[in-house]
Amino acid sequence: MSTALIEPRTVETPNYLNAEYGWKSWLFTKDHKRIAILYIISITVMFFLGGVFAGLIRFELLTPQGDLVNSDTYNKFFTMHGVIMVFFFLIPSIPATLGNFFVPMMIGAKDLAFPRINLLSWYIYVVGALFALTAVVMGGVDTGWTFYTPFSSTFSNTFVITAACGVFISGFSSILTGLNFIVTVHKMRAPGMTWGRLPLFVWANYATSLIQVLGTPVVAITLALVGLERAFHIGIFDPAIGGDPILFQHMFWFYSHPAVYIMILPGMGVISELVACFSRKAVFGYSFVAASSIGIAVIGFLVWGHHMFVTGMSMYASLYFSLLSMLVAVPSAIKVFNWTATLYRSSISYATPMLYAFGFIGLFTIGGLTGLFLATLATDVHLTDTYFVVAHFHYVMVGGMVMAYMGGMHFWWPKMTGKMYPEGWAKFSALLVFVGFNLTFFPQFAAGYLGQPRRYHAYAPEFQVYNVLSTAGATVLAVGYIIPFIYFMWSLKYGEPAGDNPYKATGLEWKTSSPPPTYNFETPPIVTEEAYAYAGHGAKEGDVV
Amino acid sequence: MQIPLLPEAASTTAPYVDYLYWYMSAVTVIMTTLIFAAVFFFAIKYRRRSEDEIPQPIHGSLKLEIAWSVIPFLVMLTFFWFGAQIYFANASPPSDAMDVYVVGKQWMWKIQYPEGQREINELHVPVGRPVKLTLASEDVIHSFFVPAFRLKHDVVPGRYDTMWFNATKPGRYHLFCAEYCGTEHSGMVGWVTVMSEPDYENWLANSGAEGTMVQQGERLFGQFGCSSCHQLDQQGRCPNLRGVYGSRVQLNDGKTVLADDAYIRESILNPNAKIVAGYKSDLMPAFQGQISEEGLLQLVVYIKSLAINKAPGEVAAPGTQPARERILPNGVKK
Amino acid sequence: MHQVPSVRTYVLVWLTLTIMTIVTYYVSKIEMGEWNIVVALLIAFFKMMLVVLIFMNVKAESPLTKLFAAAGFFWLILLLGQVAIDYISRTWMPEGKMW
Amino acid sequence: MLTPVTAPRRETLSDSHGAVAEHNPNLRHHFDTMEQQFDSATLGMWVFLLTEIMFFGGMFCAYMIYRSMYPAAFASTSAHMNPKWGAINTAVLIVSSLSMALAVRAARLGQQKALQILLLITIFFGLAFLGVKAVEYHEHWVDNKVPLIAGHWDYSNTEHEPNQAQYARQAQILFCFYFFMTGFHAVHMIVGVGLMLTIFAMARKGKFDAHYFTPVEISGLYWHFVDIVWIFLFPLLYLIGRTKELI
Repeated sequence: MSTALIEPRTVETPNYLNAEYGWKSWLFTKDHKRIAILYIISITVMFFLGGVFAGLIRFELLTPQGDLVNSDTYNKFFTMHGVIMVFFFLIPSIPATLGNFFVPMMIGAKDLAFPRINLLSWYIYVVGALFALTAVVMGGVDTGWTFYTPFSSTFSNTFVITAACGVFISGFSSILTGLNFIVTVHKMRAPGMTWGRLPLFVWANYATSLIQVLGTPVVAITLALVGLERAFHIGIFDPAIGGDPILFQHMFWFYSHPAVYIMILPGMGVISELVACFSRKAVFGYSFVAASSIGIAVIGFLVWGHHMFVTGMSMYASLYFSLLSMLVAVPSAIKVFNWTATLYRSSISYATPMLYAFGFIGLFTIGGLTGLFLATLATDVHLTDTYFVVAHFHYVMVGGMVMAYMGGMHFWWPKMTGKMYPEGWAKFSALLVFVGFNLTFFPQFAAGYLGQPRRYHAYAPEFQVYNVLSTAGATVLAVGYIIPFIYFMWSLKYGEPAGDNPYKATGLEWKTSSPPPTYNFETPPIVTEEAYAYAGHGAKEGDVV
Repeated sequence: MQIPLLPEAASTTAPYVDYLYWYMSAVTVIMTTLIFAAVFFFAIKYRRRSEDEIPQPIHGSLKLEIAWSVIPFLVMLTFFWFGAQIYFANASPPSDAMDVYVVGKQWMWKIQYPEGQREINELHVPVGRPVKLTLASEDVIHSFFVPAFRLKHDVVPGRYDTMWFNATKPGRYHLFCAEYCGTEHSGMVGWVTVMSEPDYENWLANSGAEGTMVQQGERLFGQFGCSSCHQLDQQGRCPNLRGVYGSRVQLNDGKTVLADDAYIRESILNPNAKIVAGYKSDLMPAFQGQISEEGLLQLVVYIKSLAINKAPGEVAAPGTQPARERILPNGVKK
Repeated sequence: MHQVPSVRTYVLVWLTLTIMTIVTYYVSKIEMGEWNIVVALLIAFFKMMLVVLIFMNVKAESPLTKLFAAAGFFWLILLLGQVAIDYISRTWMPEGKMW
Repeated sequence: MLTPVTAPRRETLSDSHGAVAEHNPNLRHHFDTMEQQFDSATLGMWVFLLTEIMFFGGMFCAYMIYRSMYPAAFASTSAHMNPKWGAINTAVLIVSSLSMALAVRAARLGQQKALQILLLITIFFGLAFLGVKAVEYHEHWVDNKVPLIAGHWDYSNTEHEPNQAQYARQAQILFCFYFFMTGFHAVHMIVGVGLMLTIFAMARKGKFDAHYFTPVEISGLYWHFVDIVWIFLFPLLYLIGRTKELI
């Protein structure tokens, strides 16, 4: 990908891609846009690797007997799938790529506040990923991505320390990205870019950054303690000397529940941009959507206990966490309703990014509502650790987050590369993703309520019908992901020149050339209007809000 | 082919969980349909008809925002309320529940009955009688999951967990380990057989048992040399254990502790952790790593049986637990 | 752009910190039961506030810096407090009723 | 590679913002003013300290739980810590914090000589702290109170501690905490000393003046933070159960 990008072609206006050539100009770049491209390449690699593991899992589960691979191998498959997808794809996905590229542009800055730290965070990510890949190559990890003690600390015979190191290290990449965004949004906004004018994508990334900065260190120290416990054969979670494995779960989920919001919030930000652009209308209830991002970030820290209702945690703690988990659904609901309301009396285009946005709204609604089953005490007792949970979080992570990522990639591809993707193929693959996704994961809700536990290599025969459907869907889904990869590559060379603003979108990133120049703007922008002022400069300040 | 939708509902809890599930599913379907319908309707009605079309901006509505925050939250509170009711109803077993002891071990369930029967990956229970499971783990975290009962509880090493159910329908139901526990996690499955009362009595009678759990515990009590110090009729070098279970024990640091299953377990594994007032540390060897969880449970059951004023070894009637009132206060040291 | 505290202020703070260290050392020998830890943590908290406000000069910093400094402790309390909820109430046995 | 030389185009940018177009070679290309750059760096350091709070916070959380679960065991193990060393180290760190604060002050006032001397004092006390820590670790090693290393753990009853064996298991948890917490703290101290050496080298080269002292300022914040962590570690690890003879 990078080689294609750096090839000199026709005479172009100076931009960040043709400013310098050669691998050094990429590996030592401090341009946030180039770093974003580096991130896109690396997370794409990780995504397809994680996807391969997903495919292997699905093919194993085609039959109930567990006859494709043995159980150890299967356990490593789902662990590596989880570790790679969560820590090396979903967490960095939107913030480190689209966020890295567009947050500075959207606020009218020349770069992030700390360009060198930005590059450093990419290197840290790569080192972390290399650790994870080393664990894969050496023979894999079989603890599940949750690393529950005492299995991970004492009983597993696999490369837990290597994998935990990878997660620990990549955590710092995530922290540094968050740190950079927070400072950038506070200190680097262009004149006139008040908080009330920030695009909602920036708000969402800001909220995400708060979680990254406040949550990640806790999981880092927790995994460090597990690693130390394994290395020294003694530690603080070992029940044999009075340690409490449930404490590990508290500390793990203190981060890992909010981490879900690290994954979904930037996706919500993308959807706000898409909905506004392709309906040519300011997002309904801007301040509520913005505030709900911050709300999710804060309340997200108060609900982790709903992962632990059956662990023997105190009943009253369960009560507390269940109640607050209901609360966190409110800001998510606000967003969905506001996006839908934005469509009212608007001018809707069916461009590919908008199709992904439609898909997101629907699938995220399902994902969010099924989350309530897992926040409610009695139903969670039955459903936790079954395929219902698997279906639920894939609806949020894949149906939500990956849909948003794909939508965002299509939306900003012309800006990033100066080329259009082929619209027909793009629409077709958006449809494939939607259909394939639902076929893959909807049956899992049923299998879950029926009682199929997750992380099972072999399962009772009555669950087979759902698993066959699911595997069939996964095949469609895989095709739906490979097609965009191909046509994106193709468009780099053969795509139509995009022009500066192919969608007639508002937002500072569209006011500069495509691809943008090295310091983003020829003249520094001065902001005089609200975000999404599609009706022109005369747009009044919020009527009600 | 028949496509199953719901697992059997075979416990008193199951129908309630199902009602709640259907209620929540209905809300989910309604909400999702509304959102999908609105999106589709708007997408078609307000599709872009010309490239220069600029719709009038609508900035928002405070009333709407409040409505769609508060109303869903109230609906969610009903979920919370019903869910919590069922959850708390399942919190503590009724006092007449019969005891069954379960040990999770990589990768099997070991089950023992107070009457002494032992099984692996099979649990037999009578219909219509509350059953209390005491769960222990030999190694990692497991989770005892019976979909037909809609119940599950993690089995955490280093402690006793309990769960209880009341089966309503005879039959054979899946037993799964729901918490990932290593290589053969998916092989850690078994069956719960719910039988009518006479069938169950019949099964009990015909399943060989080397004595009741109390007797097995008593045997271990001798084997490990416990009885040489813990004498039951007079005060030996160590505390007399008669009547200890269920009482509050005075410790040497001035605190008291309730002598429950967990306390007895800890005192066997790590006798120095909580020392009875008037005794020295290091009198008793630590049995950490020397007794299996099953053996521990037998010892606990044996010591429990000593709480009731009966000769040691006599079978406690199934389901009778030492009622707290019958224990002498501070029955440790006389 | 920022006011610079005098050397005198810094030395006074240092003196207070050192005295508090001596105090906490000796006060830990006085039997106060559960209050020992409370007093020790109060002294530590007081010392921390001195370092944060004067040495780190948060007193003279912008509200934004103050907000971020406070947020750190707020989130720490979220972590400690909510984990504590579980451990404090773990032995409370509900008798089949919610309240 | 990024060149710190400001391109002409960017100069006009700063001007158009009406900012002070004082040409400072330390102004990075993407900032408009020195003030913006300084504020960003300070805010960045504070955000980093947030993550540090949560990093140590995870350990404090686990500590809190275990201490409340096993108070007597913690009191017993604390008897093997030497509060004198702990107190001395606290004092050492406080002195280093003072010299650091004064160093930042000197940097702000542009007093280069004073800055260098104060940095050296800070480094000296930082190293003194690590030295004392090493002595303590050595004492624990000799005393066989290192559960992390096989063969270096002995918690049986002694003449001095006739009843400690009862806590042998849970004592390992506290000692794990002790080594992990002080170990992570020591790592932060080592990083801090390295940071100070870098700042000192920069000061020697005359990188700072009254308009540019951002690195001094933000390293100072880091140093004080590490000090604060120790202010809490000291009572939590050393000052438990000193009031009575252990039972």
